[in-house]
Amino acid sequence: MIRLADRKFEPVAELTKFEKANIGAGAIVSFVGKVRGEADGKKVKALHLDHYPGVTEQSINDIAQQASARWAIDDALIIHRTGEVLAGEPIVLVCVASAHRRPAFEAADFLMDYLKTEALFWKKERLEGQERWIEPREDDYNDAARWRKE
Amino acid sequence: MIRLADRKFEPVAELTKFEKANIGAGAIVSFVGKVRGEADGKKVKALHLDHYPGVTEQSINDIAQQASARWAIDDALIIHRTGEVLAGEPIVLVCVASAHRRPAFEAADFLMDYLKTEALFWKKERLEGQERWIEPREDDYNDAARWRKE
Amino acid sequence: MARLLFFGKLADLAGGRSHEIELSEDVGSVADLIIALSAKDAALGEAVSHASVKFAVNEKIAPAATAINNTDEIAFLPPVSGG
Amino acid sequence: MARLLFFGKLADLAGGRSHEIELSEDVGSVADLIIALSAKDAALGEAVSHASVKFAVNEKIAPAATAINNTDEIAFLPPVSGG
Repeated sequence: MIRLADRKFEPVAELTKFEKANIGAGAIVSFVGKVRGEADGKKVKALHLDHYPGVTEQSINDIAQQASARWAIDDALIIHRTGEVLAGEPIVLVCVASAHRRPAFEAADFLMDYLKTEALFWKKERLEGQERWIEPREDDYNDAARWRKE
Repeated sequence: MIRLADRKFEPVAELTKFEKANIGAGAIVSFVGKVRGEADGKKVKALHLDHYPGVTEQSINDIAQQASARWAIDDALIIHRTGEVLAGEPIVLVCVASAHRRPAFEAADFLMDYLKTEALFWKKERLEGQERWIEPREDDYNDAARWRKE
Repeated sequence: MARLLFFGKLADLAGGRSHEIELSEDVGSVADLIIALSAKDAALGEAVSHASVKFAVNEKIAPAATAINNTDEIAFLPPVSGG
Repeated sequence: MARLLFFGKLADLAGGRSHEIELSEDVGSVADLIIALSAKDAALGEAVSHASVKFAVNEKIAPAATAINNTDEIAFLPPVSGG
């Protein structure tokens, strides 16, 4: 399941539901990404997440389909914030259920790499008295490229 | 933190506490492993986990130390069952908190591979009218070997 | 009227997300539209001309050569950054 | 008395986790102990002789050449399988 959340959500509550829906799975991997309060030594107040309604969901759906085609997973949940996300708040949750641990780990890792570099989001960092649009770092592109090498 | 649990535990409740203790972390990865109700087409009733009190904890501690030395992680939690674990019950929980996602994913993946192949546990599978001791599969050894290649 | 949508830093540059404009007869593709935008606003024109910018026509990612007309929604997408 | 501990499938073979035994004078190492065990119980002896079995002396993993005496705890550890 894919959901864009325009306000704060509770990752652990979502994971609880996901686990209940996948009671027979042998392995569940979750990833929670939160807005860090600091970047390059500067205090971060919030991130603003711009998106393209309808099309952003489709881009995430494409990524989830790729994961399902590539790994033997039972289920995946992706929740991604939009709008204003304060420092300390969750920005993304990825959960993957599978019979075994390796597909669960790999699919979750892949989903995060692709959400960073392929999903239609644009991220503005609000610092003290300053704001700036952020693009993925070189590392993020390299991480995503790992999945194309094989 | 490392804990052996001799009765059923609640992974999500533990993750909730872990998240609260690591409120500033940008990335939290969790892994929950559960006893699958089926193996090789046979119904599994339970796993029995034998361990060496004191020494098993030390073996897990060694693994956690390796992870901390290798990745920039803020915190790690490992909970592992001992004794009789019924089908559907959680057997292991690994949580890793870090500033960034890659060390969190890699450390959690490493911890699971090493818990499978290096921690002092012995696992007996209780099937319908039969029981058998289980050793790691070839895949498990190969997974663990990935971390030595680099 | 065509509807132009700008996202991320391009929305800041364009002075807002959405702009309704009448495409003139010589604007038959996204590439033509970029030339037309550049003539009106050099900074925006340069920004949308950057190789990293992608386009969507009627909610589908599309190359610059894609034909457009006055009923279309054309979106300008700078490099994404989710997660 | 030395204390022998058997884990996993070895506990089943040895008929229990813990066995207190008096080491005879010619048993000076874990390797000697394995020979002594084999003389009493061929199946158990063969099982603990397998290359995959590790040993711990007083809660530390130790090679077969490790010296032991009648105050030690000697553990026999077949291949582990956690998680």
